[in-house]
Amino acid sequence: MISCGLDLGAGTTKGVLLEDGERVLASASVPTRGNPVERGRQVLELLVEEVNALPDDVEYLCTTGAARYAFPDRNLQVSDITASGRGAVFLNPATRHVVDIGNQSSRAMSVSETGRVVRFKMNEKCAAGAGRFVDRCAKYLQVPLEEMSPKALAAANPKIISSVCAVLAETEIINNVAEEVPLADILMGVYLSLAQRAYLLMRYVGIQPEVTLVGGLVRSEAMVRALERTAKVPVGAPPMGQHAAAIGAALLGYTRMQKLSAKPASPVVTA
Amino acid sequence: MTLLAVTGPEVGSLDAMVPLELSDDLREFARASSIEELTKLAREVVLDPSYPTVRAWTRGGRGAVGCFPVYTPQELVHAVGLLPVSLHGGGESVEISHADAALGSFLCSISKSTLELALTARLAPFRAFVFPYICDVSRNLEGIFSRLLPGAVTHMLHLPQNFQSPATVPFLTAEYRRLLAKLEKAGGDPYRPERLAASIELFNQQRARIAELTRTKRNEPGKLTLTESYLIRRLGALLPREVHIQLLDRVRTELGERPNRAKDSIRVLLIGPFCEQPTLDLIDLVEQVGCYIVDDELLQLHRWYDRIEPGDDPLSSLAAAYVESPVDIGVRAAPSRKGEAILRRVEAAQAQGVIFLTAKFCEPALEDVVLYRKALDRQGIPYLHLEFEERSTSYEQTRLQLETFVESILFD
Amino acid sequence: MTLVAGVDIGSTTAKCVLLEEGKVIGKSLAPVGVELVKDAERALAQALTETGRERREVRVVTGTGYGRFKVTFGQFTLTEIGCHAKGSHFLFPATRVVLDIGGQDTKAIKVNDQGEVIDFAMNDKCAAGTGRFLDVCAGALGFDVSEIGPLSQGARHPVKVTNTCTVFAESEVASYVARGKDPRDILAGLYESVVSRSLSLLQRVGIEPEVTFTGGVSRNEGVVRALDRRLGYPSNVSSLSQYVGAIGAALHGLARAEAATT
Amino acid sequence: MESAVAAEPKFLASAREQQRRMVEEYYEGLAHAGGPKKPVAYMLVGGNLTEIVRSFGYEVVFPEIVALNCAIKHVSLPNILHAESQGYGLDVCSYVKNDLGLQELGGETPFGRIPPPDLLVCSFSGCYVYVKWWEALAEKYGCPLFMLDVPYMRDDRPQAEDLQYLVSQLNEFIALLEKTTGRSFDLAELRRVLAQSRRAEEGWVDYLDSGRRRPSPIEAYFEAVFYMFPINVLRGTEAAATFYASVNAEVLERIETGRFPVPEEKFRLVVEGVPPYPSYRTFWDFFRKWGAVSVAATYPKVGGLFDRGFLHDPARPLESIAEYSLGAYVNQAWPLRRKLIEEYVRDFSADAVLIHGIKSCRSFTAGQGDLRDWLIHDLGIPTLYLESDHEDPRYFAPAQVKNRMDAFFESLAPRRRTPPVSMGTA
Ligand SMILES: Nc1ncnc2c1ncn2[C@@H]1O[C@H](COP(=O)(O)OP(=O)(O)O)[C@@H](O)[C@H]1O
Ligand SMILES: Nc1ncnc2c1ncn2[C@@H]1O[C@H](COP(=O)(O)OP(=O)(O)O)[C@@H](O)[C@H]1O
Ligand code: SF4
Ligand code: SF4
Ligand code: SF4
Repeated sequence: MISCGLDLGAGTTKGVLLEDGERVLASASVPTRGNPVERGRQVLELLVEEVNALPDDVEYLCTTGAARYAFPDRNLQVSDITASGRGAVFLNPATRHVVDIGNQSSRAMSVSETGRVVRFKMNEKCAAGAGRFVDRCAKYLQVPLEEMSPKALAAANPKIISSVCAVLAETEIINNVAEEVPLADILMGVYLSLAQRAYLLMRYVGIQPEVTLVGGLVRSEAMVRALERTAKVPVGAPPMGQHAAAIGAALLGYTRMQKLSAKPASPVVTA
Repeated sequence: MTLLAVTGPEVGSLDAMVPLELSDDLREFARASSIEELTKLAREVVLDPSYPTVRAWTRGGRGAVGCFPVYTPQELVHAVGLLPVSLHGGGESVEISHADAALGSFLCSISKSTLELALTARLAPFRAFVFPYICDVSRNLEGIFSRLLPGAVTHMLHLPQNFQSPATVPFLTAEYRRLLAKLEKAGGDPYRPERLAASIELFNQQRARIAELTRTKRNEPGKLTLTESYLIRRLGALLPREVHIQLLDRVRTELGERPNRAKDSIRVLLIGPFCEQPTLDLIDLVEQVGCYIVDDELLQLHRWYDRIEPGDDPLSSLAAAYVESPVDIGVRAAPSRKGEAILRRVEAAQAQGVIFLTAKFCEPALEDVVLYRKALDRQGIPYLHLEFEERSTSYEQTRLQLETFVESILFD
Repeated sequence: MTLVAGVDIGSTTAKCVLLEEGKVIGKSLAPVGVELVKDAERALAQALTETGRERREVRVVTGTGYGRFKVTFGQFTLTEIGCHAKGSHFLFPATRVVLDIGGQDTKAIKVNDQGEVIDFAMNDKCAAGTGRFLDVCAGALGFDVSEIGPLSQGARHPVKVTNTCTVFAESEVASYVARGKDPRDILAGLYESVVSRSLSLLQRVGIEPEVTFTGGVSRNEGVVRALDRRLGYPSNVSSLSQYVGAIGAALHGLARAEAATT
Repeated sequence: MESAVAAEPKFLASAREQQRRMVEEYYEGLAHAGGPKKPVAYMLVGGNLTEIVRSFGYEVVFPEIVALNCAIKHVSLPNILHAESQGYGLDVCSYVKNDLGLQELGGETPFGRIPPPDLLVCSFSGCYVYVKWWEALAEKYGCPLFMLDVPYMRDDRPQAEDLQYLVSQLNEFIALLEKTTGRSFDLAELRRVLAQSRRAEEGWVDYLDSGRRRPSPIEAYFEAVFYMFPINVLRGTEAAATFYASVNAEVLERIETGRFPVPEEKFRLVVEGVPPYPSYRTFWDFFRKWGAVSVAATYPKVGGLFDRGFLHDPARPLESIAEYSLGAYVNQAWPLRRKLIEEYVRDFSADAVLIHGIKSCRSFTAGQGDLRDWLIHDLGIPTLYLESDHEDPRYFAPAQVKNRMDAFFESLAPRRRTPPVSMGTA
C-alpha cells in the first residue's frame, strides 16, 4: 500500500510516498511561492514520476502544513506539529524531543515512542524566530542560501543579533558589516539568535534526549551546531529532516487507511 | 487628546454599519422562538459595540451602569433601580485609535477597547462605571476614566483579598456603602434593604438557571454548542434580568427536546477567559476542531455563587457571599490551593485535557497557568496554553495548535 | 549669502539638501550602504555636483537621521525629530503635526508655530507599518516601491491585511496574488494598515490641522490618500517630502551659523 | 547641544561607601538565616510590615530588592529565562520572573544565597501582582502566608473604615506571629523600633527636600535609588536611623564645595516610574550628557510617601503602620498620583517630566500614557515617555532610547521653563 504525505508549507512544498508505512519510496520539494495547491499537485506529479507509478497507485493522501485545508484531493489532513513529531520518530526512533524550524515558524515538542506529541510550544506571529530570517539575511548579505551554513561554520567570535525583529535585524547586520565584523561571525550570529529563540521553546516543553532537528533548517549544519551550543545537548539532524512532516502525514494516512479497511465508514474526525 | 473625534469611516469595521435598533421593551427577545433565533439575535447584540439593549432600556429615561468584570455586585446596582450591564470589551469590531495613547502597549485588549468605546461616545448610555480591583489594569482604568469622562460617575471598588480576617466582611460592607453613595449620585434610588433582598433573590433565580445550562453542557455536551451556551449567558448581563430569566426558561424547555448529538470529540476544560472574552470566532473554533468544552471560565459573573441568602442584613450577606463562598478564579487569592483546585475541576468535569485560553497581557491568568501546569504535569493530564486578543482576525496558528492538541489525545 | 547643507542619513536612504537664501538649490538621494561615512560624503558631493558648487562654499553642514554621527565632516548633529519639525514648518508654516514615515520607523511630531517640537511619539521594536513594510510587500507583488503609489486607485474591496508582521504580511500578499486578488485591492489594504498604525501614533500627540506628511512613504500617493480619508482633510505633502529632515537640518545649521556671526 | 564628555557619576563618597557596607552586611546576615532560630520572612516593599516582623526576631527578605540588585549586576536574565521555561510568559512582571527563577535555581546570587521563606507576608498594597507572586511562593514552599489587605487610596485622607480594617488585620498578624514564634508581642519593643524608623524617615525626607535647591545637590532618581535601601529594607534598625545623618552631611558638603550631580545643571526633571535597572548606568549617562538632573521622583516613594507629611509615630504604633501601608505611592489612585507629580514639578521648579514605563509592570504603568497626555496637553509641561523594563535587559534598545532622549532635550532647550543655572560658559 502506498500513502502520500504532502506538506504544504509556507516556504516549501514537500511530499513523500511511503510504502506500507515503512519505506520512503520517493521525496520531492518545490518552493511554494504563495501557491500551495498548484505546488502540491506539482510535487505529487514529481513523486509519482520518480517511482514510475500512476497517480491512482497512491491509495491515501494526507496533507499537512499551513495550507493543509486548501488542497482539495486529500483523504485526511493533520496539523504539521502532529505530523513532524511522527516523522521525526520515524527518522530516528530514539527521538523524544523534536525541534522543527521551518520558514515561518519554529516549534519544540516532546514526543512519545510512537511519535505522539505530548507537549509542544511554537513561536507566534513574529518572523524573528524562523527560517525566513535566514533567507532574508542571505539575500541581504548576498550569500547564496546554500552557502550560509558552510560560511558560518568558520566563525571564531559569532556576533549575536540583539534586535528582536527580523526586519530591523538587517540594519543591525549592516552595522556589523560596517564595523568590519567578519562575515562568518555575522552569519553564525544569525543562527545563534535563531537557536536562542528555539531554546526558549525547548525549555518550556522540557528537553529530553534524544533531540532531533527537523524542518528546512536541518539542511544547515550551522543551525545544528548553534542549537547544540545553546541548548548544550547533542542534536540529531536526519538528512530527510525537511520532509519529516510529509513523512509523518504519510504515516498517519497509512494508519488511518488501515483502520478504515478494518472498520469501514468511520467519519473523518477533524473538519 | 481629542475626545470623541471619530475620524472618517473605518474600513471593515462595524462603525460603518447601522447599529442594531431594538424596541424599548426589548420585545424582539420575547418573540425569539428557538435557540437558533435567540442566538442569532444575541450575536447581533454582542457584535454591536454601541450597546443596543442598553440604549433601548435607557430610552425610557432609565439609567444603566457599566460594570467592568468581574465580581462587581450587580445586585446592588439592580436594587437601586439601575440596569447593571457587564462591560466585556469591544470584541473584534472596535478599532483602537484613541485608547492606545492613554494606556500603553502592553495591556489586555479589554482595557483598551473599553476605553476606546468611552472615548468614541459608545458608552454614552451609561451613567456610571464600576471597576472592581481585580487587577492593576482594571483599577488604573478607573483612574483614567475619571479624568477623561468627567461627566460620568466612576468608582473603583476595592475587593478584599484577605479571606481569613473577621474584619473583612464589615470592611466590604462599608465598601459597598461607598458604592451605593456613588450610585445615588448617578441617579440611583436610596438604598433600601428589602429591595436589595428582592434583587438578590432575582439574581439567585438567574444563577440557578445558568447553572442548569452549564450542567447540561457538562453532562450532555452534544446538546448545545459552546457558542450557543455562551451567547445565551452573555445576554444575561446585557438585558434586564427579568427578561433573561424568561429566556432561560424557554431555552430549558427546548433543550429538553434536543438530541445529544455525540461526536468523536474530547472532553476539555476551558480555563482563563474570566474577564476579557474571546471573539465568537475563537469560541466557535475551539469546539470545531474536535473539543467538547464541558466546563469553562467564560463570563464568570453569573456563577460566583450557588445561592445567596439575603438574611436580615442583605448588604452584609452580599459582602459575606463574596468573602466566603464564591467560585475561585484567577483574581481571587487562594494561596497553596491552586494546584489542587485544577485537579478537582478536571475530575469533576471528567475532562481529558485542559485548554488555557488567556487574554494576552492578562497577568493574573498567566500566573495561574504556571501553577496549574505543574499540578497537571504531575498527573499526566494534557493541556494547551493559548493566548488571545480581541482584534485578531486570523486564527491559523491557533487552529494549528488546537488541532495538534486534539490529535495528540485522539491518535495514539 | 550663506550656503548651508543638511545631510540626513536614514535607515534606508541618505539625503542631502543645499540651502541658500531660504531656497533649496540642490539635493541628492541615494540608498545607504554599509559605510555610512562614505554615503554621507557622497550625498553632499552629489548635491554639490548637481548645483555646480564647491565644497568650500558650504558654511555649515548639519547631520541628522539615525546615522547622524556618521556625518563626521559636519559641524552639528540633531535628531531627525527636530529636523522634520523644522523642515515641515519651513515648507508649510501652519503645520501643527508632522507624520514622518521612513524606512524603518514612524514618528508623529507635534510642533508649535515656531516649528519647535512640543511632543512626539514613535514606534519601535517592529517594522510593521513602516517603509520597509511597503518595500517588502511591493516586492511580493512584483513591483518596486516607487511604482505602487498610484496603483491602489480604483480599489473596490480592499483586502484585510491580517498579519502585522512585515515578513508574514509579505507572504499574505503573495497568497492574495496567488488567489488572483486584484492588486489594487491588495495595495489598498496595505495602505489602510499602514495608515491605521500611524493614526494611533498621531493620536498620542493629538491630531490637529495642519498635518504635514513627510519621509519616503509620503511619496506614495496611495498612502497619502488613505491618510487624508482617515483624517477627513488633506495633509500637506511637498514634492520635497523625503528631504524634509535634511531641510530641517540645513535650517538648524543656518540658525547656528547666523547666531555665531551676530 | 549635549556636552562632549560626561563626568563619571560621583556619589556622596563616604555615605555611598557606608551604604555599600550596609547592603553587604545585610546579605551576609541572610546567608545564615532561616529555620526556627533565625526565621526568614519574605515581604514586599509597598506597605511592608518590617517593624512588626523585626520586633519578633525575623530576618526580612525583599524579593523585589533582590531582583533589582540582580538586574543592576546584570544577572537577572538567566533567572528570567528559567522562569519562562517554567511557563511564565513574556508579559509577566519580570521581578516575579527573576525571583521565581532564582528560587528554582537555588537562590544563589553574586551577593550571597537568599534563604527560602519561613513566613510569607503579602502586603497587598498597590499591586495585584503581589498577590499572584506570593501565591506562587506559597504553592512552592507551603509555609504560612499572611495576607494584609490594604484598601486602595482613592481619597486624600484615609477613611476610618480602612484604618479599622487594617488595624484589626495587624492585630491578627501579631497573633499569628506569637503563635509561630512562641514569643509574645512586645509593644515597648515595637515602639522603640518605630522611633528608629522615624529617625531614618526624617533624615530621608531632608535628603529628598534638598532637591529643591538650585542647582540641585542631589540626584533624586538615579542616586536616591541607592539610598532607598536603608529606608525600605533596614527601617527600624539603628544603622538606618543614623545613615541619613551622614548622607545629609555630605549633601551640605556638596553645596559648600559646589560639587553637584551634573557639572552644569541645564534641565531639572521630575521622574516617574520604575528605573531600567539592567541599563541603569547607560540610562543615567544619557541624562548626564545633557546636563539633566532629577530633582524629585515618585519611584523612591514606593516604600512610603514620607516626604508628604507621613512619619511613623511610636505613640500610635498600629495606627501609624496602617497609615503607612495605605500611603505607599503605588497604592494611590491616579488622581492622587497626578496631583503629586504636579506638586513636585511646582515645588522643585522642574522644567520637564520624564516618565519611564515598564513593559511588564501594569501596576505602575497602565495609565502613564494618560499622565503624559495630561502633563503635555493640559498643563503644558514638556514630558518624555520612554519604555523599557526594570529587569529584563532584552527590552532596552540603547540607540532608540538615546534618539528619543536627544530629540527631547534638543526640543526642550528653547522651551525651558526656568533659566538654566550656569556656572561656566556654554
Ligand atoms: N538548500 C537549503 N539550504 C539551507 N537552508 C535551506 C535550504 N532550503 C531551505 N532552507 C531553509 O528552510 C526554510 C524552509 O523550511 P521548511 O521547513 O521547508 O518551511 P515550511 O514548511 O514553513 O515551508 C527556508 O526558509 C530556509 O531557511
Ligand atoms: N518613489 C517612492 N515612492 C513611494 N515610496 C517611496 C519612494 N521612495 C522611497 N519610498 C519609501 O520610503 C522609504 C524610505 O523612506 P526614508 O524617509 O528615506 O527613510 P529613512 O529616512 O529611514 O532612510 C522606503 O522604504 C520606501 O518605502
Ligand atoms: S518584530 Fe519584525 S519580525 Fe517580528 S512581527 Fe514585527 S515586523 Fe515581524
Ligand atoms: S483581562 Fe486580565 S489584565 Fe485585563 S482587565 Fe481583565 S483581569 Fe485585568
Ligand atoms: S509594582 Fe510592578 S514591578 Fe512591582 S511587583 Fe507590581 S507589577 Fe511588578
